[in-house]
Amino acid sequence: MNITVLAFGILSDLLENDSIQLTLEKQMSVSDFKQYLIKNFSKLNGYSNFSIAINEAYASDDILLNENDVVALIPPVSGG
Amino acid sequence: MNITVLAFGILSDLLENDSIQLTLEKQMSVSDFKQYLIKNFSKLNGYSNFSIAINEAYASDDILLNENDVVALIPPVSGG
Amino acid sequence: MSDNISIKVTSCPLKLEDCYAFVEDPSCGGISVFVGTVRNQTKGKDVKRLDFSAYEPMAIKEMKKIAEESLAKFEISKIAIHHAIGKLSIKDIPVIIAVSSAHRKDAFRACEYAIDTLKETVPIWKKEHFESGEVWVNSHP
Amino acid sequence: MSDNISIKVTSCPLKLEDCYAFVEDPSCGGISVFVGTVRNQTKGKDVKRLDFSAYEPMAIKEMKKIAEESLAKFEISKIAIHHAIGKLSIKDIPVIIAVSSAHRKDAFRACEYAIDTLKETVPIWKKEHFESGEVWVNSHP
Repeated sequence: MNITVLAFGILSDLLENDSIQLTLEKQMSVSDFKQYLIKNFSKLNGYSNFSIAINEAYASDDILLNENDVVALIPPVSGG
Repeated sequence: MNITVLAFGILSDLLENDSIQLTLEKQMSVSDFKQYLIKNFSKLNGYSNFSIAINEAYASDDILLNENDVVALIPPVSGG
Repeated sequence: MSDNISIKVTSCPLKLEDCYAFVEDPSCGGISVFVGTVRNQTKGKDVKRLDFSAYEPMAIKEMKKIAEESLAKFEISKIAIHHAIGKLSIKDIPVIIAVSSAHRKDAFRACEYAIDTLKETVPIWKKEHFESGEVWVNSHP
Repeated sequence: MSDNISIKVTSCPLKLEDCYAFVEDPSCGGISVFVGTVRNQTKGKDVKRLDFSAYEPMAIKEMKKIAEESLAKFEISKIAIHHAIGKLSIKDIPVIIAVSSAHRKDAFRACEYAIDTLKETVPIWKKEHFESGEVWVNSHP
């Protein structure tokens, strides 16, 4: 299953990347995917304080990722 | 005792005057003065819904008027 | 007048940018502005124009008092309170209040306090002109 | 975009007069404006400049959602929410929210609701640059 991962704020600094193409071996929920990232991307250095948006909308933990989703990693926002 | 009376808003329309010189026979409190005005100025037509300011500051009912005071008749304000 | 208070009663059009420029400050994170505008209707009747008159020296004193109370009650940096007098048309601006503060809650609270208090205490009167005549607002005999 | 909502995310300087002009309306008696400005200090440290970045298409969607919720929750006429991105210096303006309404209480409530919600939900991030380095605000590992 192919997805595009977008990283913002501190997460793009940690990952040294704004956008990553990923192939997942199985379908995952949002919360599974967060665990997967933290386990597989050592550059995250255990940083887990972020939300997930799928296709430009916040996604709760139980939502499932789908083929071709654009999955954004959203650290705490600080606009305004 | 001589005072200057200033009238504003609806009161200047009713009195057909912005400013009146008055000579009072005795010293009066603010509340006595309001009664005096309503009794003696038939043009007020019984309009009693106003406050009094003495020398540019709101004055409560028990304050006494003094010689040469500038006494303003302040109907309900409607600025803003 | 102190450095952090700007008070004005004027027959010239009020300028939003003047109030903003007065209150902006490098130590401020937020500015709350209230702009009063002339509505085209009052209780369903079409308003043609308004006429504001003031007991000007006392109005300035009362506006200054509101500014000082706002500075004392809230953690704010600067406050501007400007009021127009004379004839105003629809969409014209009778009043502008601008408040700056390090944190936004205080700016909002102070701005609302200032306009609420101005409408209760400052000796300024509004006459509404309708097709059918004119009325002093709030002055029912 | 509906006629009563103006949303903007831009790398150009924000203009107070644009937001004001969008929300002003003959049926309105009051306009509440919040202007965020860049402070020269954060927790006692001197800020040199800020850098704002956004997930732009989602930020616009979230800002639009805030505007629609504000129109639903409060008796307001129009709302503008503009946010700047890119490098900003002290006194520059990251955000302007303007709200018009027939009666002022709703304008104040809606304006404050909009800025509070923007700071919680809109995907925009602020990096503060100090003499000693830089920090992503709110992002403590």
